[in-house]
Amino acid sequence: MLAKIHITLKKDVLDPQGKVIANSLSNLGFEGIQSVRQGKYIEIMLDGNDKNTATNKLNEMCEKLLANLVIEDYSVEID
Amino acid sequence: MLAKIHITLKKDVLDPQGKVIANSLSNLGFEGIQSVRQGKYIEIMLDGNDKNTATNKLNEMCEKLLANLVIEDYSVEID
Amino acid sequence: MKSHVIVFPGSNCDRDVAVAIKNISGSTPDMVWHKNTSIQESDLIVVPGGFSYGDYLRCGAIASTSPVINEVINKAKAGVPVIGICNGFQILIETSLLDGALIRNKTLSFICKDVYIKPENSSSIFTEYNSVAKMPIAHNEGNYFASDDTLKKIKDHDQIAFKYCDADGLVNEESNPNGSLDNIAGILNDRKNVLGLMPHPERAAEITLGSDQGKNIFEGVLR
Amino acid sequence: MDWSYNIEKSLVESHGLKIDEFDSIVQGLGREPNLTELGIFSAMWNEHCSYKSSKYWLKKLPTSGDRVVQGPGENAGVIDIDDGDVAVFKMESHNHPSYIEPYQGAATGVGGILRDVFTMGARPIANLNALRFGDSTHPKTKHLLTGVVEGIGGYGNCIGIPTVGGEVNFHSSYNGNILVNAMTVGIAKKDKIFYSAAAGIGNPVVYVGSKTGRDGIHGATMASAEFDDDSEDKKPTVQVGDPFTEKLLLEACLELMKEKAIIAIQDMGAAGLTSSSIEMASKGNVGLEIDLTKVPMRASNMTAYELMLSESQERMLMVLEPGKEDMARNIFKKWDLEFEIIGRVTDTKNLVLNMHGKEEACIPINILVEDAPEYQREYTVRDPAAEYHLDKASLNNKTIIDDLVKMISHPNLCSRRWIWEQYDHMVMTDTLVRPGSDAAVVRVHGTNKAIALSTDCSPTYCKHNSFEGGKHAVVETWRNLIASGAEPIAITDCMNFGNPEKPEIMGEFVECIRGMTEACSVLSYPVVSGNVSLYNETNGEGIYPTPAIGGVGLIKDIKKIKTLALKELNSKIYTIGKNEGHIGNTQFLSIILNKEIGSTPTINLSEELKNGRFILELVNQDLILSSHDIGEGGLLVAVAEMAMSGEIGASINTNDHTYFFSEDQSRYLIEVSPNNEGKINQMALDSNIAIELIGETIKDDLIITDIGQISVQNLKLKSESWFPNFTK
Ligand SMILES: Nc1ncnc2c1ncn2[C@@H]1O[C@H](COP(=O)(O)OP(=O)(O)O)[C@@H](O)[C@H]1O
Ligand SMILES: [Mg+2]
Repeated sequence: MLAKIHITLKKDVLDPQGKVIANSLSNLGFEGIQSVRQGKYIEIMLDGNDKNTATNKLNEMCEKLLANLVIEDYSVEID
Repeated sequence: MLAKIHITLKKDVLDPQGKVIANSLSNLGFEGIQSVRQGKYIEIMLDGNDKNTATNKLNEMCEKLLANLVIEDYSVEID
Repeated sequence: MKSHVIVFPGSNCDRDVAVAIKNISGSTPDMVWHKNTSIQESDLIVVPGGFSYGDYLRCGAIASTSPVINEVINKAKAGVPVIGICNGFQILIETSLLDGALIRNKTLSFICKDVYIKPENSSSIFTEYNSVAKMPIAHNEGNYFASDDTLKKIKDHDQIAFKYCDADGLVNEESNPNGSLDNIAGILNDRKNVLGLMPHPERAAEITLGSDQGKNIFEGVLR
Repeated sequence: MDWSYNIEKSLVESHGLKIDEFDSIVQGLGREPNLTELGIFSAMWNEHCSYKSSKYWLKKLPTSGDRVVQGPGENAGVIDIDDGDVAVFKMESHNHPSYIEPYQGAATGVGGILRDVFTMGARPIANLNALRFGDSTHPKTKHLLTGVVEGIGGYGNCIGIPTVGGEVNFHSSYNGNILVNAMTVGIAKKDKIFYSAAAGIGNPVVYVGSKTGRDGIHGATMASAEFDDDSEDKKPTVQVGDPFTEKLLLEACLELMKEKAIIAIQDMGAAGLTSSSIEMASKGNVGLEIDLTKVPMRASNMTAYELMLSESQERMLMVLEPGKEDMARNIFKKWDLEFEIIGRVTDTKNLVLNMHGKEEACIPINILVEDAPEYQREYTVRDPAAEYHLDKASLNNKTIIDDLVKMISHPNLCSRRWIWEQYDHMVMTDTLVRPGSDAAVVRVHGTNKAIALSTDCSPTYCKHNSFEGGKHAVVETWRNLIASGAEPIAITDCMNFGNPEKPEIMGEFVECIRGMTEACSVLSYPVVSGNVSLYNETNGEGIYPTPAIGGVGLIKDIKKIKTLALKELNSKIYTIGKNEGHIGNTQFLSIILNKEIGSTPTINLSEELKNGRFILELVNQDLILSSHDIGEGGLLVAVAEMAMSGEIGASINTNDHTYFFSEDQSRYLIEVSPNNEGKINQMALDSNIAIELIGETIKDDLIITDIGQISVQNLKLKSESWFPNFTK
């Protein structure tokens, strides 16, 4: 099973990277960019095929290790 | 328009982060993890509402800046 | 003897390398702001270390789109010696002047310490005066990676400039600080006038700092 | 008592204000404050900004001296280091934020202290840190340690200022309250120092740096509150550090400082725009009028309250010479930074805030500052712990080598290499002595002089005798500077304590200050800056008293630098200072016998001064090869450190546990080449200095006659493996 995890910064948290990327995209001549936010994308290949169990397990992984819940949100999806 | 960009390491490129995450997950007692790959997830808020033009523009952003095509693949999607 | 040091927002070894060049060659390099689009006649262009644009997105990626970069590429193609040190190496990689990629250290941590490197290629102006040399590294992303094809190409063309080794010059797993493929610490372009390396020769250019063996990398150009 | 105000009582309480404090706000204003004003009072009157519990005592510290250019009261202290150069330095805590989010908490701690230093016109040249974590067996310790170290490195490495030293301890008293203290040292010209007093009625007030978001609103209030079990759920918006922007801000500020344009400058630290604007106005005895609509904002619909209390990082406030606005704007634009004129200096002595044409606040500055509460809190002083004597019969000399190995492998004494290798400690190419010696030594760029830096404190010493512990913290830095060949000049401090409303905790504070005062006076080693962090408690459990000290010394000629590494074979090793066998409250007891017991060693300050001066005299006459102070762990640990650092062995005369592991004070080890022995012994005799030959240097092994031996390589392996193994 392939699990796809998105980790993004919470809404009001500063994203220094996003800010710099937005600036350099405009410097490169791209117009109409309102904002850029950078997050992480993690793919995990898992044994088994029970999506429910896997989802629980993946949520737990996010809480325990993958996401920093003080500043980040996460979402889990399984192909 | 909200554009979502995924940047992932090409298949044969080493991913030290993914490897360490996989190890730490097993150390935490999670079983059945075959592999972990870490990539980037970028959200760009764009003016306008023409998806086609936007997609072209976003592809160009990826080629020019957001992805390093020597080691990374990218995909673009618009909500 | 005229040299140039490129300065990006976030460069932080620009002064260090300028001081080293001044001490070695006697003449002070010109500092070139990244927004400049031309560089005067030059005997050496240095892309210094640091954290250009905070290393955000990917180390070196944003700097590699700076206005000055086209001029660096032009000069490099015209045969002017160019050295990229640490973040400068990452930038040159992002411009495609040099092959391969620099990914996260296998330890996943920043590493600042002395290492030993030895020249692999002996014919380039950067490597001709070198033997095993002690100098510091200080980076997060110095793990050199290249596809099999690319690796074969740089080997076939004698483009590996330096490899990490131990004090006796032995290249082995223990002396590889960051997981680099084949212990690669620095590479050259095909023409051998562009060098990128992760170790900081400018931090080893004065015996008071612990080593002056970094000077040798500049000798061939600055002499 | 009845609540007779219109404003909700709970609102006042949730702003950390006591009822009598609120009464005096109402009295001062002649009315009830609105929400924005309440927020401002709350920020200004909390412990972190007002020093209300500590001010009275801090005034007792010696703060003047021949070389003091600026003592406490400005953003950082300033000392004269000759030739028109000054060193500018300060230490600051970021304890609570680092506990909640170790990476960002530590990173923004570094960012904050850097701004304190470059605000004054100095280019930062070195960072240090003083860290305390809970017991290594506590489940959070590993996460906090790795996060904090990564955060400090993440910020310092990126901005390109070397992190050259620090200290770290583990003790269960920090299980719920870690300490992250960061110190920055910068260099400026004596006639180009910038201060924070606003002046010139009508002059523009300018905001520069990053935009303001909803980061860390109420951070300062949080920093003054005890934790309880829900603190982690409260999760205020944590500040995220942006070292790249700070680098731009540093370069832009230094560039503007070359012009005659800045009248006053103040970084926005704790309580952001509130404390910076009020401090500038108060120091200049003027008023400020600010149009909050002009403040560059990152988030939409921000309120006056949020704008005033946001702790977004990488921002500064300045008062400019009129007419210099455009020139200044161009500099900040060049560096891609925000630049806005947000207000002007007024003669009203009020802080007036407008937004969208509406007055959001009007507060007389003096009510906020001079009328801020100040307490002489009750305190009780505990009796110092009683002496402890070893039962010598129970110890066998044959275990001394094993005990040494256990000690140098213990988290509190082992090598910190794992930490400092994550810090760029060499950037700027002036680090002459890297981490791992007694003090770090950083050259003043382009000269042959250098400054030596060390941070220290022994919390167990402070806990069991706060007076001697306070003395010790100061003296330990002094000794480290001396051992490096530096003339100690001045210190900064970071006073980390528990809840000052508890008389025993307040007593610890008072006694530490008293000890520091005595040490600083006798050693002519004044305090020029500092910081206080109180309420470091979780569920009523306070930390050990931790007055972290950062010492700065001057080395006039870099040829005189000394390190602790053994240098040559066949040289002699001597101790300087009396070996009296004080074993109470030592690392030996705690690590080997698992006992925290006994009295803190006492320091005879005149002895201290005499021995230190003697070492400096030996250094000046080029009579010694290396030197090291004998600190925690005692003599044998100190010898082992010299051996490991120099990768040279030593053969030491036999003796017992008490001799090898006691922590008598005012002692040093020196390595001497045989042809200087006679001279040194004579000098010691003449100056009445205790000196004792204890052994000599040899190849490869550390040998204790008749007791045993171990190879230096093996010692090193043991000493360097604890951190990597623990954090794996
Ligand atoms: N947190 C830290 N960051 C950087 N260097 C550190 C840190 N902790 C300790 N060090 C370095 O390790 C060495 C030993 O520290 P310490 O045991 O406190 O020395 P001492 O007992 O002589 O004061 C010093 O060089 C010190 O600067
Ligand atoms: Mg010491």
